[in-house]
Amino acid sequence: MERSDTIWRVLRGLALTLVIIFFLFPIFWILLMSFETNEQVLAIPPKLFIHPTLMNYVALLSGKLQTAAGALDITFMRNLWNSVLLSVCSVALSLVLGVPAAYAFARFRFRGGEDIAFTLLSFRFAPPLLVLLPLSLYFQDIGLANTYIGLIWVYQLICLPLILWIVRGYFEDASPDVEYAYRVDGHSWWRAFTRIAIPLAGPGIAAAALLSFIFAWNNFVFALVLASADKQPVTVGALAFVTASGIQYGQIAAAIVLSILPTLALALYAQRWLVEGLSLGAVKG
Amino acid sequence: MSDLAIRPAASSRPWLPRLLPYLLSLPALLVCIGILIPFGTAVWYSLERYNLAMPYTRGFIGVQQYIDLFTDPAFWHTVQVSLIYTAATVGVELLLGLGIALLLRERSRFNNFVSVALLLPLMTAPALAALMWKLMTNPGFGVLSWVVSLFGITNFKWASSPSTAMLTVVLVDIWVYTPFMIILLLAGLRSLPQQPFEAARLDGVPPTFVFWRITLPMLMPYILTATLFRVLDSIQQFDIIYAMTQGGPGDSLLVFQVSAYLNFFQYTNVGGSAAILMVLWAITYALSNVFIKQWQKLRERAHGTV
Amino acid sequence: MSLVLQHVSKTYNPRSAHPVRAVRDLDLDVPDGDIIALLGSSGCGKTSTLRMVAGFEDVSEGTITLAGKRIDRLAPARRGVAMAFEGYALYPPLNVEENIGFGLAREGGLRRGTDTRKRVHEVADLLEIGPILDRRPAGLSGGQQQRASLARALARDADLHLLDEPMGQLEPQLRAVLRGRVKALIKARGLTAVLVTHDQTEANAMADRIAVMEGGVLQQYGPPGELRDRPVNLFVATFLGEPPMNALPATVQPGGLRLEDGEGVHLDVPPSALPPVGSKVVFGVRPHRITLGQGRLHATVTSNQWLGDQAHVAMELGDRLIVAVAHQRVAAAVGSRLDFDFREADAHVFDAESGRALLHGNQPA
Amino acid sequence: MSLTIRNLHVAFRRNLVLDDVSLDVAPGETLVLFGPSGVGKTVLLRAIAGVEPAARGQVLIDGRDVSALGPDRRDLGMAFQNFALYPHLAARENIASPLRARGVASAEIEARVGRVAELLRISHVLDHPPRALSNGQKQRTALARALVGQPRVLLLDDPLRNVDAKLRYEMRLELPRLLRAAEAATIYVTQDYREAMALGDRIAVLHRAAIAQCDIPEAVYDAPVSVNVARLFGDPPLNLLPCRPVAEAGGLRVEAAGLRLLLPAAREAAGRDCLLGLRPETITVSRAAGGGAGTVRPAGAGGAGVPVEIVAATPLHERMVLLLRAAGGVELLASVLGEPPQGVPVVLQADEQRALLFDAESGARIPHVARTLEVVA
Repeated sequence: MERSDTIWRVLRGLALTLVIIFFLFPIFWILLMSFETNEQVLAIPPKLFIHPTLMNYVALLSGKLQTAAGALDITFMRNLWNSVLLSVCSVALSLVLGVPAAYAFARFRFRGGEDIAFTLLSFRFAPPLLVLLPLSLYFQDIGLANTYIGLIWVYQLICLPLILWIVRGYFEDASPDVEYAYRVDGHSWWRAFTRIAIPLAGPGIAAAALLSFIFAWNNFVFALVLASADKQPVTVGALAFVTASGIQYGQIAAAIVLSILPTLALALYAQRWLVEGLSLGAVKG
Repeated sequence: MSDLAIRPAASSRPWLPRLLPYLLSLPALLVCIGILIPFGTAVWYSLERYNLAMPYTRGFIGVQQYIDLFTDPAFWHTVQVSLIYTAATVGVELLLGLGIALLLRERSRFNNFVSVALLLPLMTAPALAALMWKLMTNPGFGVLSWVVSLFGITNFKWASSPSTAMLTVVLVDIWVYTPFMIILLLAGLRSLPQQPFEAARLDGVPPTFVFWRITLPMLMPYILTATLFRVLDSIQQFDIIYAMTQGGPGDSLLVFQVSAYLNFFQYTNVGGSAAILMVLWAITYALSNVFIKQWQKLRERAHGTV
Repeated sequence: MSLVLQHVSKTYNPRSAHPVRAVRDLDLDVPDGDIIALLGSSGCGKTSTLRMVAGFEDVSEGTITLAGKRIDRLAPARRGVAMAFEGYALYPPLNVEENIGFGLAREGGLRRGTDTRKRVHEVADLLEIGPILDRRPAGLSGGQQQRASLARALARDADLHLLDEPMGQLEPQLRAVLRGRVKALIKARGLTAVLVTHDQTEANAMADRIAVMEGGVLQQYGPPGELRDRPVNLFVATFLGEPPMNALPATVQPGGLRLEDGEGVHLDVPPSALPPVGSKVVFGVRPHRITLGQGRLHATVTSNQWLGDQAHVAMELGDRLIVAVAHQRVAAAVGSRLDFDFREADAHVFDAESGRALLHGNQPA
Repeated sequence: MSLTIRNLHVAFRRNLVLDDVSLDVAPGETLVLFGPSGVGKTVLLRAIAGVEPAARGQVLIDGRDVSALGPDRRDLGMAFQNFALYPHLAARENIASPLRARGVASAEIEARVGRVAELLRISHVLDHPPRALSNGQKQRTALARALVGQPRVLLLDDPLRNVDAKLRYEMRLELPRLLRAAEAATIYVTQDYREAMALGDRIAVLHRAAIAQCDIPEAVYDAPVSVNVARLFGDPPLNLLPCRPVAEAGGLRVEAAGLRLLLPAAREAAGRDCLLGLRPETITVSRAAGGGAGTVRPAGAGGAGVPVEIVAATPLHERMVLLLRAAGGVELLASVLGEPPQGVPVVLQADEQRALLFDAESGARIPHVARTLEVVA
């Protein structure tokens, strides 16, 4: 009994170690690469211990890419800024639109309510190109092509379903009695919504906002279709950057690190909320 | 009582309670209707002969587009590639995810650390993850190329060879999305009532019997939900494949959305592209219906109303 | 088989800043063939104790012995313990019959097949769940699930049966009947059982001995009658009994007590057992032991509630309430004066500070 | 300051939860709404409060129809079973909420919250958030919030459900005084029949979406309109024995479980399938005549003693509950004072005056011809 216990424990530890290596090694490797010079990158076999250099980051931040053919101007920092702007604004708009709607779906049974909720949710699962390709033609007609406003609008396709989905779950989980008590006390429904319902769903709203920020940040195809270089976020920008920079692998690695850093940092900072949000409120109980 | 129909009672403005839910959800709906219009357009395009390079040939051709599509071997190749990709990614992710979730089931400091670490790949943009793996599989200096060479396999071309391109993108997909499976199944496992398992421990029921007769049936709704969710995502995969190989080499990775994208931008065939996407939409719509029902059932279970 | 707990303690988060001491230095001796009840409010440590005996929690200190064999380090399956869980703990994918038979087939004396079936049906009939044997737990009411869970535990031939709130979800009528039947079954098969409950009615109805716990500490352990007539402290005295014992602050005077806040009512108490004159004590008398309508004392009626088979009368004695129970209607309007009395033998005196019992009736505690 | 409910209907997905409910509660009166769980008590309370939509019917407060008003404009106080305290506000702000909604000046809010907190003995925890309160304190805070606005109607939804037994008992004695002082028309929901009898000026028994009986506690207990109502009262609950009465001089002759009783019940029930309802406290158990000297025949007990076997004896509230088995395996519960005879043959007798007879098909009680309540002082 005790011996098989020990064997089981060792096997389990071994398996989990393999799991960690598989899932963390790529991130670790890119991080290492971003601190290497090109010569170190190209060394075979790869070295684990290197003399770190910041030159890749310096090049990126200064916007001057060092290539064999001389310095090259790049827009990577601009891409980074675009990502921040697009993600923050999209999430903010989604919260304003989505939280009241989520409340309506959670608290009221009304004619067509389930259908509307289903339609909004199903956006999450529709092929994005189906909408994006015609939209790319429309946007040129109505002057929204390659504008932040156009992009933020389309980004609602990512953020809004997520916020509706998660926040609705939180509203449904909260007992309506507390709001009823507040109404019976003599307060209007609007005050019950703003003073009671929203504060109580606070953690859910935060989780939904975080998650939709990350999804907006990580999105690739929307901007690929609808934005040109000066409005592109890092996901698309990085791909263009790879093509432009040729064999400057250290700098590519540094660009990738800078691009994934914000979401990874957020993930680590708010991991508990994220996990809850990711389970979509479906499995809490 | 919370499942009872609940409407605010009438007030001095009797129209308010009836309209309130609509007023609250209207802004969100309007924004989305703006997005629904292009959807209608896409349906129309799929019934048109429409090539941006030849605008003068534009015209309504009805279902001819679909007939052409279904008789085109290239389309069936796309279907095949998409299905292989979906089956491979979701299958491996499910098995791996279930196994790892079972390993992480106990709440301990180490297990919590592992679950947090597992969030990182999931939070990496898939397009960027593809770039990372592209660097790691670079034939010149890629660490994975070096690793396989240690096993005596030289000249392993990863994504650049039609024979291994699928394997490579599937690997990236697994790296990114297995954690999603793990997190969902882990949440499911941990939300299962503990007492039946305690009872089984007390009664000395063998572990394999417990797994097959108790754990797995109890977890099945969660497995179904997570699998459906991943199938819906995987069959529409674009980011990883496009960032890694743009559908190549050759036509080896032309899944639905990549195929439609290239049809639109490379061959400017708007109508054909729309038709491919309509087929994909029909599949996902049917699946998402099943998924949302399944998900609602799960929520009701969590609330104990079933 | 007999169960012995010696110096058992349970501390959660022992290394944190706020360790939780759920059970403290518990000694408990359950003789072979006895039914005992662990009684207390939620958080008193009774569930932790039960889980330590079953093996779901480690014992922080102390030892647990069952049938002469030390079990506190054994895996749950090797302890020879059966348990009915408060949350039923039925296996959702299996039907009721499979649930009951699941742990049974493994046991030595019974072989798969007819023996198991026979035992399952016997217990199922006793608990009136015969008709639902082929149904799955999800479709059953709480009461049916609870009986299925109880049946699963009772069907086993374990050395010890743990019953955690086994009848809380049953309809009152059925509960009253099943209490009697289950007790008769346990006695007939010579089983040893530990019943965990917060319901003193259930404890009184089923247990040979009751262990009252509070704050992780065993307060008193003895037969129901002893707990009722000779509670060791004020907690046990006011915890048991429905309605609870009247407890009135009093001061020791020469030859007796003077009730405080009242009208200075003097009670004769044998001086030998009392602390020095001037000491603060608590005087107690059970509501059922107060006779109404005549006597040395009188008070103003503040409520007179007839509950169908008994009357609860609350009276204001100074600014304290004293409650009496009668088994007939009491003709006394709210606001009227009512005479009452009690026998000296039914009076209790407790130390005001420690709550320790000093006197039960005429005898020192 | 009265509350009137007229013909209230509440439906949920075509299931009628409340079917034509009408009630009247006078100012200062406490009406207990009693029934098993899931019968719609809470729904009725919520419909009165206006947080649950009523399909049809009217709610009148002081004669004013408030059916069309939102819950914020009905002037009522409500305490919820799960307390429903605002978790992000301190107890003081929780209690102050109704006053804030009415725009009462801060100084007066301070004073009124202080007064009601004093009354409910929670002054010392006013600055604590709800999570730091014990269940008893939460319940008192919720009660304080309901009382502080001096509403005309008080709705209390099983407020003692989630507090421990001792506190529940104390509140049972305390509440009548509080409610009398509040002078509001009070509806009190509970599923504990003792609580209902202790607190109610009247009890409205809800059964199958409708009010089965609404009367003073004694009447509901001793003269229930139906077998369903009768079963809800009493611990242990009453014994029900199938029988077919025969008309005889002086009443109806009923035979069940070996008992032969002559009931003073209406004769039209003769020959029909009936249920004999015997409350456990009306059954006496004594030594059989041959079992030794001193056979006791309590007054009021009718019929010859029936030999029974005591299967189990369990104490309950200073009484003994006996599980008896009569001829033919019929099981009966008796609740007796004092220790039952042991080791000797025993017989049971039942009080004919307090025996109840129900029509087996409709469940309706067959009324007694004449009935006297003995009141003992």
